[in-house]
Amino acid sequence: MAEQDNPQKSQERIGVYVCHCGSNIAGTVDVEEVHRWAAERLEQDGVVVARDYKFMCSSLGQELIERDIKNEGLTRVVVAACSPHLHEATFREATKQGGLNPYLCELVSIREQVSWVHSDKQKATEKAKAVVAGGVRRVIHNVPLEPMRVPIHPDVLIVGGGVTGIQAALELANGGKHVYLVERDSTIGGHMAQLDKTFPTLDCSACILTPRMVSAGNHRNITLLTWSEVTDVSGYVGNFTVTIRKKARYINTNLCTGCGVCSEKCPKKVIDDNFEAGLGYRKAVYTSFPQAVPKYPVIDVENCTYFLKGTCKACERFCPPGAIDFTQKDEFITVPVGNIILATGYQTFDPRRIPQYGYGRLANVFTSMEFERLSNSAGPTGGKVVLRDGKTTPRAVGIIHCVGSRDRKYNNYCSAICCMQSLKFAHIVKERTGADVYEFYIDMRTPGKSYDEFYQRNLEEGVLFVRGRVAEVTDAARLPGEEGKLIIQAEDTLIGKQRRIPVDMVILSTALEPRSDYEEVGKLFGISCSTDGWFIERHVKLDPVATMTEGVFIAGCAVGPKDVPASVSQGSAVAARVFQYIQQGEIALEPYRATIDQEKCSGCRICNDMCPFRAILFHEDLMVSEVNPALCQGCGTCVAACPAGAIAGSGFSDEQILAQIEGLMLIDQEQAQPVEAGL
Amino acid sequence: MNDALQPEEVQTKLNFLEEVMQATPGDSRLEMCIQCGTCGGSCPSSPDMDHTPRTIFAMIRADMREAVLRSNTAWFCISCYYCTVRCPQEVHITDLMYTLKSMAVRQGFTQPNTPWSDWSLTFNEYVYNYGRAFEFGLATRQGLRHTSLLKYPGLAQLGMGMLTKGRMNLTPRRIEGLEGLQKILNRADEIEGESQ
Amino acid sequence: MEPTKTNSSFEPVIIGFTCNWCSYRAADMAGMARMKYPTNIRLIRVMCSGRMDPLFVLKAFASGADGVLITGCHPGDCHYIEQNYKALRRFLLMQRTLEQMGIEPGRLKLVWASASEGAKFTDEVIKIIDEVRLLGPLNWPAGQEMEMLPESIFDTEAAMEEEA
Amino acid sequence: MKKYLFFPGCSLERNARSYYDSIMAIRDDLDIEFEEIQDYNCCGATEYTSIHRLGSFALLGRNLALAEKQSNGTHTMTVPCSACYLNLSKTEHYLRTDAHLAGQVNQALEAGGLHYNPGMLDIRHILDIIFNDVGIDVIKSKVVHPLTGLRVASYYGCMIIRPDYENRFPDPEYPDLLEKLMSALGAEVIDYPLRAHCCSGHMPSISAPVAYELIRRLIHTADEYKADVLVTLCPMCQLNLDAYQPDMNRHFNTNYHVPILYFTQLMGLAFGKTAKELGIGKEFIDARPALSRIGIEVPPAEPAPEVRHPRKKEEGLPMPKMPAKNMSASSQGGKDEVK
Repeated sequence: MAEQDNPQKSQERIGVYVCHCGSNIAGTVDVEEVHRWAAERLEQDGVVVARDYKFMCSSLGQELIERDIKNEGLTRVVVAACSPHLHEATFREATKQGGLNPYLCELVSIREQVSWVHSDKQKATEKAKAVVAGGVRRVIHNVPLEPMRVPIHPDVLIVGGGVTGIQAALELANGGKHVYLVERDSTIGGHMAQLDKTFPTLDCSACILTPRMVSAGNHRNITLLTWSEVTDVSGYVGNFTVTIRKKARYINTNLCTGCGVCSEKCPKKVIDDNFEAGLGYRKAVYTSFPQAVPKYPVIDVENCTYFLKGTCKACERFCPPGAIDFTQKDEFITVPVGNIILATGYQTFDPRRIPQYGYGRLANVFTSMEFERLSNSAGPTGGKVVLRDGKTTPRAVGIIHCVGSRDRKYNNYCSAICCMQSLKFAHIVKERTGADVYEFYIDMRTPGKSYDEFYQRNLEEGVLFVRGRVAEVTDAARLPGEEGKLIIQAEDTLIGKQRRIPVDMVILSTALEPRSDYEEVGKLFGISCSTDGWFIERHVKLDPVATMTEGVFIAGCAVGPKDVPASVSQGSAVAARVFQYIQQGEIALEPYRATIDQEKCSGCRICNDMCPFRAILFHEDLMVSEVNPALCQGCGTCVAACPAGAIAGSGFSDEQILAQIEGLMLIDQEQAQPVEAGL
Repeated sequence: MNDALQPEEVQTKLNFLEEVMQATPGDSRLEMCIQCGTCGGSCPSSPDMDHTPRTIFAMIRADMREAVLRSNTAWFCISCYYCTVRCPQEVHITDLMYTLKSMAVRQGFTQPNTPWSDWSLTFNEYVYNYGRAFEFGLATRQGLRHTSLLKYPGLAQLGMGMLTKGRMNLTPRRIEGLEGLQKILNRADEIEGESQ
Repeated sequence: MEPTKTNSSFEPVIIGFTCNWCSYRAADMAGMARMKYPTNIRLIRVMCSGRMDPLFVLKAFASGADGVLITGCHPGDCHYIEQNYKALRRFLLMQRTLEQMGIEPGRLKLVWASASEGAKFTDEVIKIIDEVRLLGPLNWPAGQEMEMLPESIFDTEAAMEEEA
Repeated sequence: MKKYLFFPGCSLERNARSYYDSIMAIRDDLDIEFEEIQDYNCCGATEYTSIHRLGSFALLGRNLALAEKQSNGTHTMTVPCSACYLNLSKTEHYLRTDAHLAGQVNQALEAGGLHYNPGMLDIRHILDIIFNDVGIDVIKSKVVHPLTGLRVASYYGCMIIRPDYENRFPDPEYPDLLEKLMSALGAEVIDYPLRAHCCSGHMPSISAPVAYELIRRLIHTADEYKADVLVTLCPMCQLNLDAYQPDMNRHFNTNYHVPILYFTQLMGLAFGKTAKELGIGKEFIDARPALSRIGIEVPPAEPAPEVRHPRKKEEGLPMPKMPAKNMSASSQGGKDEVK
């Protein structure tokens, strides 16, 4: 019966290539059976070559296609492998190398949509056959297309002014490209500016970061937009239009000298939940820290007495250049950029979610970020490691790893930095207080240059390691020596016994988490996030800073937990990746566009209002509609809407899709009537 | 064909880990244990166990059936469920302890006359014979058999106190539908026997 | 135990349409996360759910499919601004038309799935397979020619205009 | 008047009679009505399931089937005993989520002419009903003798909040329902750190020394925090902490005296019921000396003064903020302060 649908043998000469992808596909799909079936069963459809190969995306795999086009005279190519989002470009290029128009190649997914989501090998093989048949039937109707070329705007938007964003900005700016560096906070620097030391070399974090911050702040190719947020993104790769909200600082930055008198005179003291991690205070008009870039303060309207009660204005009275401006309003600016880099970083896990660790209830339980500020010489205690009373030096300290990481109730993943961070804390506590330090870990993970050596150093320094995830921290003493202490209860798994270790201070090495607004950010920039909330790379290994959305790139902890060296590497990598685009000057876009056959057009104008890009215009004189290809984005809605069938959509034509549906159902007809099919 | 084990036989014979998991209701996730020790650290009676729960899970993986089923670990579980709610891998630890107890009894690994297995068996006997728990009978039988009243003289006093304060009955109460209950319990044991 | 009402050996075939930007990526995501669903569904990629022509649905049923799943970006998230709303309107009309033709509306479903919703995609695939399995095979004259269908079926756009 | 199915459990018949009596004494004030399950059987505590897996589900399945038969419009069954509560809700949970198990259990129930349709019943602890259905506002409005001056440690034990199959309680580690309830009665609430630790369960019968140590911890910390009384919501917790307290004292050569009452008994007192109708006096550790302070001579109710934050404000480093729904350390009595 299937034959009756296609009484004539197809004129095309089609090559079918089934990829094993190692065992990724071949483990679940009988690839040999698929190519054998395609050769026999789809011969009528024009299949003249059908092969399977270990890795079709390898150069040898690609050469296979090129060679067959030349030697076998193929006119169409179908590759059954991974998702088109991964390797469509690869196989089109191979097709082009073989001498065919690249759009005569069709990639159908039997990995993401077959082998990885199914486990029954026989059924998966049958489905793979259906998918291949769909591709073959479809490709017959493919027509040669030429990609559209659009120029790339050389300016770049970087969102996030942490160490990753700064690195990327400097790389691009030093290379002569103009960068808009947008930072939500009042200063750039990110989390790294809060840290005391960086492992494993123990360089002072501020000492290595602040020169970079200053360079970024002064660079003539960098437009620094702090206290600002991106509110809208439109356009596409090469031609984005970005709207940025510059929040009111209430400071005239043209006049402000950054002298700090306003903060000094401000009578309102506020707990600094942001930079000081809640462990110190700031004023209602403040700069987060002395080396902040830019140096301009901001007024916190939620706490400023003037904004709350209408009086005070102490800052205004004392400001030498008269830079305080209570009338300032948010300002919106729009900039054109060609590429966007998201380096929006992470937030730390809130350990109140694990009540048995007592954070917030037991005074001397600290988070890792609190300890960073506590040990920082510019922090609230001037770097003295003391208990929350502000004066007592602890004699015993327990450090708990994996707080909020590696736990199905919170985050499944390993936060990657906590082991090294905890070792750093242990070293600092030892060095500054001589206290006994206990590290409670599940597994010690120190892969990195000189990282394990740092572990060794801690061992030498007498840090006591207990392999066991802490069960609870309590102040309920029950044994001698526990009175007035915090007791850490855990199984020491290496001796198989429960232990209770009394300490004065507990530090929770809290997990790194995606920013709570990751979903909105992902939506705003049109990129996707993993179920955990990290942005997804185009390819996790081979293209780790690009995304599936052309022109939008990601780097640093927004992609997943990372330490400083890894973040900086990604900052450089993403800059190089963007450079490549800018230097090309233009980019090829998929030539998927709608066209109207004016002969068939009845002038009903239904399509006119369908198009959100206003790409369809109506010729009043001729009473027909026409598509402007420069504005058309290729969604195909008008194609489906045209009652006269006068609109054609290239790349996804009715013929292609209808043929693909037929192809997908071919195998069922065969099973229903195997004899009649007359194989 | 040689005498080597046939592949099907290899496949059908469950190892101890699989056997324990199969005998536990729902998905116990035992195979997911990462040996972190949260259970052993949280357990109120782990100091008195032969092995901490974490160790027991390692031993199950090592196929140490007899050592696992002879140990007192499961019997010392008080069902406080701290381990279950704290386990980062969401292993159903308390449920697994119930499984180990019943496996130990069924496979004959409990030493007779230990206070722990006797307690369960006596308790269940009353439930089966009366449909209700019977504190007086339980306490006296358990007390006579296992508790040195010389060592804990207060226990006798406690029993008297329970009686005088009217908090304990001298005779068990039998439910009206006992016959039906026994039929239900017998049938349940039969079904379980068939499926094993 | 009560015997099940349907023939348990019946395995429906579902044709799924996915949009290039969200739901196809959700399907990719499900694969990358190695989520599992039955093999009964076969997917076709279109650039946008707005591309969905009623013709495609009828073609799928006529070619032997027992169900059709249309998926797209969430309302408000459309890569093409608002075309998925058009898909929604078209879908509602198509369901009504199918019902008139004696096809259970449950055989055609519209589901939103963003690129990160591999799990949701998986759930929805499993759901429609189960639901269509309960409905049983669609006994449409096999290989029915499209030309035999009443002209009015394709006229959803005019109907949409009226509705709007 | 809201009606609930009521599953008392074996303990409430004798050993925890005062729990039963106090619940019945306050039900009119709370405007609730109970329909008691007839001829229920023992839930099997932690023992039946230790030996018989399917048998234990069938044992509980019988109770569920009886309750379903009696349901008559209401599908909420309230349970005062934590062990019964856990066992019944666990069984409901597994029967609802595991069709194979449900089939086997119903096969067994058939032998006794019974059948249970999983999902038919909502199993809820009495604390959940009082806190969520009745609500703090109603409770406050019924208080005629505020428990002003009585330092109360609230103790949950385990099985009500863990593993909490239906997610009815917000926190398996550090809940605060009882604290809110006690403070509504006018009592002085203690930030009792061991509120969710284990009472020793069946350990007194298996290994007395292990039990004594677990009981000691709880009593010791309650004593440290100068609790006048420790309230509980589970017959087993009450029994272990109360009846075994003298033995524990003898074992460790200590002299603790922490009376253990049911939270419903304190509610009854605040609602103006007599000690006798609430079953007060049946406890081993006499609660009367502590309660005499809030007897007839109780001074007229006045709002309790705010407890000062234990840390002096201006020195030292700020404490992390706690979300509003939880009680922060500052709102509850600490170890070192007695008003």
